[in-house]
Amino acid sequence: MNLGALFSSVNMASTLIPEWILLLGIVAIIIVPNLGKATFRLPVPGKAWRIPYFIGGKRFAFTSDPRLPSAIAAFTLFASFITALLSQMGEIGVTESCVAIRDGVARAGPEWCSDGSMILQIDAFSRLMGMIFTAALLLAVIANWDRLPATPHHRIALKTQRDEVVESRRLHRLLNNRRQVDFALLVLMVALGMSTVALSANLFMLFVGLELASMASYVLVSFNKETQIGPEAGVKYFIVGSVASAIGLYGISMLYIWNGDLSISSLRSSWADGPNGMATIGLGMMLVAFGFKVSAVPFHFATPDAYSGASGPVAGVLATASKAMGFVALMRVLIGITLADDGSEWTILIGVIAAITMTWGNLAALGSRNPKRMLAYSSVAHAGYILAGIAAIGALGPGEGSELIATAIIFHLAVLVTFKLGAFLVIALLECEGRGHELEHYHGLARRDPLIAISMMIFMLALAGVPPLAGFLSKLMMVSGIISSTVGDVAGSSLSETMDSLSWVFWLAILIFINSAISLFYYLRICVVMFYDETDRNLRLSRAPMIRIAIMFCTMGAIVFGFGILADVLASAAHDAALALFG
Amino acid sequence: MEITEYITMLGNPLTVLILLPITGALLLMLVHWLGNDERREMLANPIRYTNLGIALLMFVLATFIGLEEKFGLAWGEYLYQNCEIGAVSTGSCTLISSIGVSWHVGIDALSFPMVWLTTLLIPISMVVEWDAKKGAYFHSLILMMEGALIGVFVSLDLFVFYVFWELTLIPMFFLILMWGGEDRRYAAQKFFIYTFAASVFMLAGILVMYFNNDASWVGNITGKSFDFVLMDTSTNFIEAEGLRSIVFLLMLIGFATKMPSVPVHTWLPDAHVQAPTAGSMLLAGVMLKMGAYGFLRLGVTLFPDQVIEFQTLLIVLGMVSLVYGAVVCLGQVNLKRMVAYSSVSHMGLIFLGVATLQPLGIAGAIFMMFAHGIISPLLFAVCGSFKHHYHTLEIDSMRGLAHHSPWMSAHMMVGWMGSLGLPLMAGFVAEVAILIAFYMAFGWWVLLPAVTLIVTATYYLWSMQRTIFEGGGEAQLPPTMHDEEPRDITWHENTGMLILGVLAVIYGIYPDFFGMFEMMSDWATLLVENAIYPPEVNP
Amino acid sequence: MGEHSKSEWNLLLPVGLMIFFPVIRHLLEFDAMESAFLIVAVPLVIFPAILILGQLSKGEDWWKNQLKEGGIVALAGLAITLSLTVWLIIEFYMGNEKLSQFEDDAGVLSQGVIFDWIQFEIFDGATLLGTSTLSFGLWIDSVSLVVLFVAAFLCFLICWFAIGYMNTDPINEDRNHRFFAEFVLFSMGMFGMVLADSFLWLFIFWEIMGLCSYLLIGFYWEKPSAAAAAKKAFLTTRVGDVFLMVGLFMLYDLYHSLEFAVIFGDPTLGGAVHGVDLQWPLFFMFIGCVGKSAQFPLHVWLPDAMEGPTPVSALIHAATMVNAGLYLVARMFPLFSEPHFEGDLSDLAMLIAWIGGITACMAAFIAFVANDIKRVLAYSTMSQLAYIFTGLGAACWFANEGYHHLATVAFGASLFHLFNHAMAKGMLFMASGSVIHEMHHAHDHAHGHDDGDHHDFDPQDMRNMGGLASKMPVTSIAMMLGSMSIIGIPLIGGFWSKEGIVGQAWNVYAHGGEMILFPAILVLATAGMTGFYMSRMWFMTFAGKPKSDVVEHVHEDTQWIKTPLVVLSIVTAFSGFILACGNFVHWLAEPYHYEPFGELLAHPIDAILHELEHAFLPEENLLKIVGWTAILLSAGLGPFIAARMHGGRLADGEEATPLTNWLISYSGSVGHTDVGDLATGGFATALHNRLYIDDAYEWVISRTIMPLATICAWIDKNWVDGAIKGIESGSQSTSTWLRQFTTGRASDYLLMATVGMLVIVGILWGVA
Amino acid sequence: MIEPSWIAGLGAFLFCIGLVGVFTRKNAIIVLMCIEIMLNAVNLNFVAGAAHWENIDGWVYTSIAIAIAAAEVAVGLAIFLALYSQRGTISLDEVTLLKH
Repeated sequence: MNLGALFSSVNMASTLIPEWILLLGIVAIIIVPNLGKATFRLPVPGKAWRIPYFIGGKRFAFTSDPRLPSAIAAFTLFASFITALLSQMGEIGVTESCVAIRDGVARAGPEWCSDGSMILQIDAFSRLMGMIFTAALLLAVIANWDRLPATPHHRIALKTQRDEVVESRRLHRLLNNRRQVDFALLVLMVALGMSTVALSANLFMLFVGLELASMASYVLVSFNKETQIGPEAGVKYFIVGSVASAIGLYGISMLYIWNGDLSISSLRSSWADGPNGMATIGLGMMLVAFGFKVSAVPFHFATPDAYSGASGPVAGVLATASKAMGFVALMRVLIGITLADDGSEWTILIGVIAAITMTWGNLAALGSRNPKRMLAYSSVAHAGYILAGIAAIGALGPGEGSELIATAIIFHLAVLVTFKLGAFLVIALLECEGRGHELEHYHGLARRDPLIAISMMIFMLALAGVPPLAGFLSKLMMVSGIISSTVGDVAGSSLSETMDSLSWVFWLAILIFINSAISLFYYLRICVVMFYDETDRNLRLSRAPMIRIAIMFCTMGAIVFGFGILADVLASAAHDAALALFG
Repeated sequence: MEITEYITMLGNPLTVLILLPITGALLLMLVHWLGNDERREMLANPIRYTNLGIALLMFVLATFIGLEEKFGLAWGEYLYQNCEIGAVSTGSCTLISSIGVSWHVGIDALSFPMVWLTTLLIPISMVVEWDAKKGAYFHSLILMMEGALIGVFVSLDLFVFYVFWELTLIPMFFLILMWGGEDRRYAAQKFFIYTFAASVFMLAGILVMYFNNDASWVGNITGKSFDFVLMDTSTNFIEAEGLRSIVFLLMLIGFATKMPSVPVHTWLPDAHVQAPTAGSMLLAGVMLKMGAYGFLRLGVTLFPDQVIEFQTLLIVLGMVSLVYGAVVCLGQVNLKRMVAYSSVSHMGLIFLGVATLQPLGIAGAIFMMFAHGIISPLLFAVCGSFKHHYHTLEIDSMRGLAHHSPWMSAHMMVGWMGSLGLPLMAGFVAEVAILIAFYMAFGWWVLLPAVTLIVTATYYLWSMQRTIFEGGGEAQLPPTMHDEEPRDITWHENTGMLILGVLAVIYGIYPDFFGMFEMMSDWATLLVENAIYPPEVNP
Repeated sequence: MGEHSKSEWNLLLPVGLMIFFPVIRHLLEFDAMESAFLIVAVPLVIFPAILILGQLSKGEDWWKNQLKEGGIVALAGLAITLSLTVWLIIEFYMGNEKLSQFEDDAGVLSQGVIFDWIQFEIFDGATLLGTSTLSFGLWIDSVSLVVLFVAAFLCFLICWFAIGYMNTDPINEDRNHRFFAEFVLFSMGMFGMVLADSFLWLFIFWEIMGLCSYLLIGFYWEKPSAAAAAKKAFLTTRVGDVFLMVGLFMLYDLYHSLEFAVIFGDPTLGGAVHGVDLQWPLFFMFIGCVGKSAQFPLHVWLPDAMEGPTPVSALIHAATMVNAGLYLVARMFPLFSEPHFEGDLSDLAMLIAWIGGITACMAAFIAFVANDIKRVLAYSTMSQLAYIFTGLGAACWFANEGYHHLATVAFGASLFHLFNHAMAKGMLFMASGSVIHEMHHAHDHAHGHDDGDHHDFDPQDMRNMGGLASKMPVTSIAMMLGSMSIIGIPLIGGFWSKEGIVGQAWNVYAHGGEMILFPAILVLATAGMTGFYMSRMWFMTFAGKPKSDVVEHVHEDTQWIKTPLVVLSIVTAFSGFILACGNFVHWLAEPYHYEPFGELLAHPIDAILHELEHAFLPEENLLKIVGWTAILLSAGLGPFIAARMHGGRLADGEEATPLTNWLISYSGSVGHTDVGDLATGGFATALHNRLYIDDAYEWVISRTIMPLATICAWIDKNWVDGAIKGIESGSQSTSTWLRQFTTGRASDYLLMATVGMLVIVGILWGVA
Repeated sequence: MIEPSWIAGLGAFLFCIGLVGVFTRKNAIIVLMCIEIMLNAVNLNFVAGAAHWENIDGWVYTSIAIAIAAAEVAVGLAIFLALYSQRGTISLDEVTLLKH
């Protein structure tokens, strides 16, 4: 395979520029922190001629700086984000292009988009999703800037002097930038994997990206290996995740047996001719894999465990970027391949899963005393809302209504980064003092730090879908899409007739509303304890300026994307992406 | 989208009425928060006065609007609109144009009384609870609420309407949560969740309306618009009769809960009992009116056929609220709870008034909103002063408080009498108008609301007898006083209550004061002529 | 008080000056009708003025001693209204040229719109019927003038009295301004009600009076009994008022207006309205009248209302407000007399008469055993008002059956009785107030404490009195004259009107209204009973030996109290006769047919003889028999039995004035009957308990609405709100249950996922 | 030549073995091995598909899938090691600190 072709012209090179930047970042992060005063002594006897070759040796001050890896990662992600944005706006590179492999040579250019050998597809959808992923990861990296978050909350009892020494060494190791490098590296890999998922036009390619991102995230979840729960969370997430992946891959292999070609366009045309049983089973198995990623019931069980074991920012990434990735995959399969004009086979199935998922998530969150688990369950519930949208798309078939719903889904995934990740970042801030996993730790937060408390409240209200915040607009678009799919052709002159003629999807919309109301209960509880309850802990919160900056970004986002001109911009972008998704 | 367009948007007086208090409140809170403890101490009073100043400025502005315009508008005409009907989602109206949301404001004879009432009650409630702890935040939150409330009343875009509708919850939630009574935590959550849950049904209705409101020329994603005026003027808005019914019912859930109507009223007593005085005043004075306003603006204006179709439902809702609310009042032992249920009872009359489909009944319903908006804050201010000075609201724990608190008792008397529908006070005008129309429409059924007036009088007089009267030569102080010296209300409270009492009387004697009843009556006539019996049907 | 009471005359100077108010108005080229609205407006302005000034300058000398805590202000205001009223009467009577612009051919002065209250459009379905305005205007005819004069005159006098009565009692100190303010507000309500030109505004002012009644009964709010009585009064009248309101709605529905001009102008509305349509509206309105005028079965509030200060009882609960019900029935009269409705409303008329008869008799019975001097008067008020209702019922019946002339007579007699009764009863109450006031002071004086604390002694109980005639000559004379007027002693006050009422009631029977027989018998019997209980009251109070030592210390000297008594005594004694001779009765019903006093001034002797003949020797035999029976019962039998039971000579050395001495001597000379057995009998006990009507009401209320309220409150808390709470707790337990599935074991998660996979594949397989 | 369907059938059989294994076995390593079995079933499917369609894609997919499986084992074992160092066990029944 000759990658050189990709660089044959400026345009060609710029096609994948955000991804190249990620790749470069990965390389840089492997190399740069290892730079030191390594020298090679020339074997000249008597002479101490040393030729520095920099890799290794006593590291320079800046290369051993704990902040360096995060800086590199952040810069990489930011550059990737900006280039994606610029190319999307048409400022650099191309807005639409494809990469195909033909005759063992990778080729790029818009003209390949209709070619069967296309494997990557650059369009508004993949660009926007890429931006969402990089934005979420960027915020996570910023929050991890100069520390690994979360002094473990299951502290080891310090019984003896020796224990203390051991502990301090551990802490020292934590602050050593080796761990930071690992973290930053994994984050960039996640980014690359996710971008691949968004770009891929081939199911296997998609799966490879998914696995890349997943495996990096398994490690990220168990990153707090000094704690009791970190590895536990990692193990559970890993095992369930890999089984789900294996099932999904098996499904893909069945599709391959059925079709002989895994490119999405080919699969779509075959599916339109009518799938056989094997293809259907393959689809079902893929739904399992992606269902796990988006934490749909009944594949969600590991989700709360993983979130509560992982550090705040990582959990935030899982709840936003990783989930978005799952939905990208899901939409590629369900919308890109199997969407039928008049009601797809999976509509009822997804509708039922959606209903169960949102209700289960909300009800489970209701009684949860651990905010992280609560947010995890709420994340399950949000998955249910989006699945309901997908179900409505399935009922509608391609068309304006579906485009609107897809717009809403993309918009939702985008703004989720602001408030869901923001909420996890607030948790991360509390984790700096070893707390955050109990509701009691939030008591009196408003007194300790009003700004953070208000931010948290905004995140909570946005999650609940209270106007004028971003969460409201996304939910509104979702529901309005669903409603539009049902009321368009409603007839009947009396109430009962109309009720009969209403599509069942309409009740999904009502169920979303009811669930929003239920969810308000536990979101509001966080607000209440922050503002109402007293705490005996009157210390100020940790300073952690970078986390605060990230939180402020999220807060701003939750507000400006809810009401006003930026919401308009984002909605238009999401609409473009949705149009691209539908081709 | 040019910046200049935003500036013109700011130039609209209604936009100013919305944005001024919200930004003002946020800035003041920020200023207070930024300072250190010493500065905060120093700033407390200036911030308080600034809040009041802004509120008074708002009142002046609203009053000017009232003086300037006579509201003799044609049907579907609004004053101070910032964009033309065809131009929604463009120009100065742009907000989230890609989904057809526009910043479209306008005021007419239905919304002006509510706006004026809001601007009137806000400074009064501030003054009544002038000494609130952490006043910088307290008064700022009230001011913020003012913006949201006015936003509800003047926005002609349903998305924006809904946004403001929910936005009012947040300051009120904090007012209850931070400044409320012992059980405020439960009450605040219940208030928020209950009303939010109900209003999402309204939102569902709004969305169905949205998808039937074609604005394809705007060229946004959906080709639809949230613009109310467009809906109102389109000839065939939602053709399917059954769908109209569904929308109407969905919205009714939201509005009935807000009003509130039995059986979805139970958030109100809890919220009221726990809310701080100013909070209850605004809750009863304006927030309940949002439900009635929304019902008239969206429910009746857009779905007049459904009002006829569900006339029975409306009457049942109204009647049950009225009668049952009054009877429940009689069984209350907590003064504020009783007053809260009396609001339920009075709000029931609004449904009855609207169900008559007579201009008189509808005008009566609107005037009821207005009159209740003046009288019920007075009631809650009185309850608040009980709580403030005697630390209890248990009716049976005290007697003869008039001995120590003559002013409070006088205000109680005025408020109670006004609320039980004494002639020459504002409530009577509304009651008479509604009941006359009700008799004209439904005949003998009027006996039920009429007899309820006796029950109303009973619980009011009985509660007065047991609190401020009796007790022999010495007042029997509640045990919550411990050994505290009983005293009369402060001059702040007195001022606020006095204004409300005087207004209640003025509007009772002369309902046309400031053109109020006239404009309501005109609006109601236009509604009947143009919406309920549109000209094609009307020979 | 005593010594400087003389010097207080100078305080009346501003009051006297107010008499010139009409003169000034006249000089300013206004006429009486144009000034009439001031009768309402002046008190409306004075009310808040007194209230605010009083609250602000409580306890200051100029306020307390110069303005009598607002009493002088109130009196001055009432002087204006009285003088305006008199001016109005004079102009109305003289037929002033300038008034003609307000006059219509029915002899009514009306000033249609003073201000628009509310204005709206009426639709019938989609059809616009037109604009309707509920406006306030003035309407003056003979009926309103009489009631207006009664009200203005008594308001003025009783306010005068109140300055003496209220301001000398330390218990009232620093709150008299409240009394006077509410008093003035009441007068506003009364004047407004009388002058209003529509049923709506009549009702509005009617309710204002109700409010003032409530406020003034509860003037001593710290007394539980007063607070309860105030509430009872308001609520009981409210019951009537609500029905009145419904009646008005019905009326409005018929006429699309509530203005007298519209309704009386053409009661058939061009044939659109039939008599049967009016039955229910008028019936409901009559329920309001029953409540306001304390008739059975809504009479229970009036005796309790005596908890208020005596001037209040005098003015509101005897002389003026309770007449509102009568006034409203009188206002309905044109509807009864509309020829097109002939026969349709006679049942209602009969009902009015029945209610009157029943109440008259029942109240009289209860008055037999009352010992509280004010309660006796209260029951007497009920009874006398009931007379008027009977008379109005008869008048309405006549009118509706087409006996126009008889209707006129009955109507006039009823209103005449209203006038007489108001004058007499106002005075009686003031006299009783005088007694109570002096008893109270004497008690304080005798027992050496003046803190107003007298729970061990009831100054209103007649069983503590006796032999007061010598101590209080003016009061005793006034009370005697008043009682005579109420009883109907020939030639004095009420005789003229009562005779007419009883006679016309029987006349109805003679003209085919058999149903009237029962009330007719009752009112006839009540005439005798009135004679008994009024005499009993007088004898128990003034005759016989003193029944407590307090009487020794009683003396009568406050000028503020004595003057109104004297004035009213004269009025009571002579006005009846003069007005009767002046053909007042006919003028009241048809002012444009009769010129009052014309005959009397032209041929005084003939007029008087004619009237005497008419009263004592009517041509019809039935009237003759009834008339003489009534005279014998009321003037003979009743007082005789009372004198035997309660009369007696004064203690030795005490000498009453000649005017009363004959009566005391008479009572001492008729012997004595001991009625101890009777007084402890079952019927007496029932009477003491007011025939258990109050108890029955209370029982019913405590068994129905109160439990219902408790149950509803319980349901609201536990079911309606409980459902919400149930949802919440249900969600919480569901949450706990659901979260148990997250066992923490990866194997379980995988099992679930596998099951999920199988289900998904199964469903997809099934669908595809 | 073996029929592709036989290969696919073997793959399905293996997959089922692996699937049952993951939720019946408690030792994390054995679970990991079961996952490997499932992935091998996938490989067999790809091979079968490649044989059936006679194109090269399946072979490519197979080799990449093998790489993925290897990476998975590496990651998995690393996580298991971390777990073992903290808790001294890799039995899935005993790692249940996080639940509900």
